[in-house]
Amino acid sequence: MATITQLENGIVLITLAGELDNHEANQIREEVSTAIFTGKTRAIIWDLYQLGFMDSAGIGLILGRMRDLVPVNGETLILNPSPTMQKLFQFSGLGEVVRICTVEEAIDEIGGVVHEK
Amino acid sequence: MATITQLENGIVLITLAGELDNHEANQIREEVSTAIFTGKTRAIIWDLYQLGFMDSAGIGLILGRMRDLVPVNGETLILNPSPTMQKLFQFSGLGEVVRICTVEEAIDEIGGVVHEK
Amino acid sequence: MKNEMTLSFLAIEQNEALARMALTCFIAPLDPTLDELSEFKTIVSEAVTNAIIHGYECDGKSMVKVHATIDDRSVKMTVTDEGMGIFDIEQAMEPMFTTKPQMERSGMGFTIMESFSDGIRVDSTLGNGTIVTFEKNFSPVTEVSRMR
Amino acid sequence: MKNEMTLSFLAIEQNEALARMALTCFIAPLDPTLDELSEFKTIVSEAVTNAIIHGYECDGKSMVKVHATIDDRSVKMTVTDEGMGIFDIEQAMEPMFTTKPQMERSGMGFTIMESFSDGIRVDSTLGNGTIVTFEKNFSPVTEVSRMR
Ligand SMILES: Nc1ncnc2c1ncn2[C@@H]1O[C@H](COP(=O)(O)OP(=O)(O)O)[C@@H](O)[C@H]1O
Ligand SMILES: Nc1ncnc2c1ncn2[C@@H]1O[C@H](COP(=O)(O)OP(=O)(O)O)[C@@H](O)[C@H]1O
Repeated sequence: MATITQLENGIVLITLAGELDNHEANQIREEVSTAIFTGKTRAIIWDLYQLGFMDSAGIGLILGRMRDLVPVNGETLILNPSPTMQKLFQFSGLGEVVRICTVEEAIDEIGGVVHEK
Repeated sequence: MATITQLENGIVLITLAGELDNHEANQIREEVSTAIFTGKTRAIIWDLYQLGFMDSAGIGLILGRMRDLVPVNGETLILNPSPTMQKLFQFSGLGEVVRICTVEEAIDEIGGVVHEK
Repeated sequence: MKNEMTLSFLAIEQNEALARMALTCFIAPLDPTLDELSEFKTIVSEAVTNAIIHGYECDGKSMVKVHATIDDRSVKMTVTDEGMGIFDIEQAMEPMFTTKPQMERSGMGFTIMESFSDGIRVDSTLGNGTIVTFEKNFSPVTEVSRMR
Repeated sequence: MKNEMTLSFLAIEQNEALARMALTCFIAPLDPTLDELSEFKTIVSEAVTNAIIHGYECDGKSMVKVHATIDDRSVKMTVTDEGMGIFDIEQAMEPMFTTKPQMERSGMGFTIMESFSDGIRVDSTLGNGTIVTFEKNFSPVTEVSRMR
């Protein structure tokens, strides 16, 4: 399950929950893509804190969205993966965009405005 | 999993959790039996509130313990089964000892002393 | 929807939980009600336990087989063992009849399987094994009847 | 302990979760650490997904087969399809290599399977199918390393 939130400054927050396998990736791909092409997205934050499982289909989904952002030179941050997911990101060369931090800290890093809820 | 508590007045409280199938019944039978033969048990309260699943092995376990109490003319109450478990008790002629109530109310019915925790 | 699976496993008691889990997961896409789900789980548990403890007497080397299909909102399932078979099927299906009272079996297995399914059929040959076939129909999904 | 199971299911994507669940439940008695469990689950997921989407192209009528055994604290598993087979196994196992980039496959499946297992072997014949065999050893149970 993906919960997509459009934040200020062209930042899209995607909060994943449940199990992200090939089946699930194919279920949510369109929704995620559409959200990114709506408005001027310049950064995506993936929050995996509530995600129970992910396999290489998740890598494919995230890499695909990074490609979507190439034309605008957009940024991607991946927050709070489990130790096993973290290994998948390492293997795939995504280790550098992984952060163990809050969404607010990630927004701060990207250079957006943090709004109080 | 069975948590066994010796209450006052010869009442034994057995709180079940998890899944009570044939395998689990065989795992806990001895412990439950031993508890009943320790001290002068005159009544057993089975609390199923936290039990996620039960099949006919649970019926066998409870009927077996009712037999243990026959010599002392002991009482049995079964508390808070799920709707599906309740059907199993109906089928097996145990409908009359099923109660939807708190442990305190059950103790009261049996005629024990309710102690504040 | 249509789906099909077969699960085989060694005749040991630990695998009762495996069978319940796998079959529960198999029918999950039908979005059953809580009661339908627990009734189905109970059927699986009774049939699989019988194959393990009666069919094979927990020999730990023979295999129990569960085959299941989903056709729209109807699930068909067969539980097969190649174990000792049933002497008298009619008698075996009577409530309270059991050949293992010393193991505290209640003899309610078949009664429960009959009550919780929409059709059960038992084929058995002494010395050759037993096949129990079920059908269970799941109610149509409506907004109010589901937990989601 | 010793145990054995076989699970077969239709080549549809929904069954990826079924396979993970069944195999997770199968190894649960080994009391694996959280990391061991999620690595094992990932291996299962990668191999089964490959059989469904590459082997059979999700045809919804062929069967994927998973066979697993437990011997003490070692699990052996084979995932078999009788689908299209792999053209060049060595190339297929390279990180980032995929024949389905249009489906956003990352080409990391085999790399992950290799990293998370203690031995993998791939047998494949074009037009005849693929058998992937794994071994994974689970650490001895110690008081401190478990969540219970
Ligand atoms: N798969 C089987 N193989 C051999 N005998 C069986 C099998 N299933 C059931 N039976 C016989 O039928 C009897 C009744 O079964 P059941 O109603 O499930 O009650 P229980 O399992 O409590 O004995 C069993 O005691 C056994 O003798
Ligand atoms: N069971 C299979 N049947 C046919 N081809 C396969 C199978 N498994 C893997 N392959 C081939 O190997 C390639 C690499 O597999 P993998 O590393 O898992 O990456 P991905 O699944 O992301 O493509 C696949 O793209 C496919 O061409």
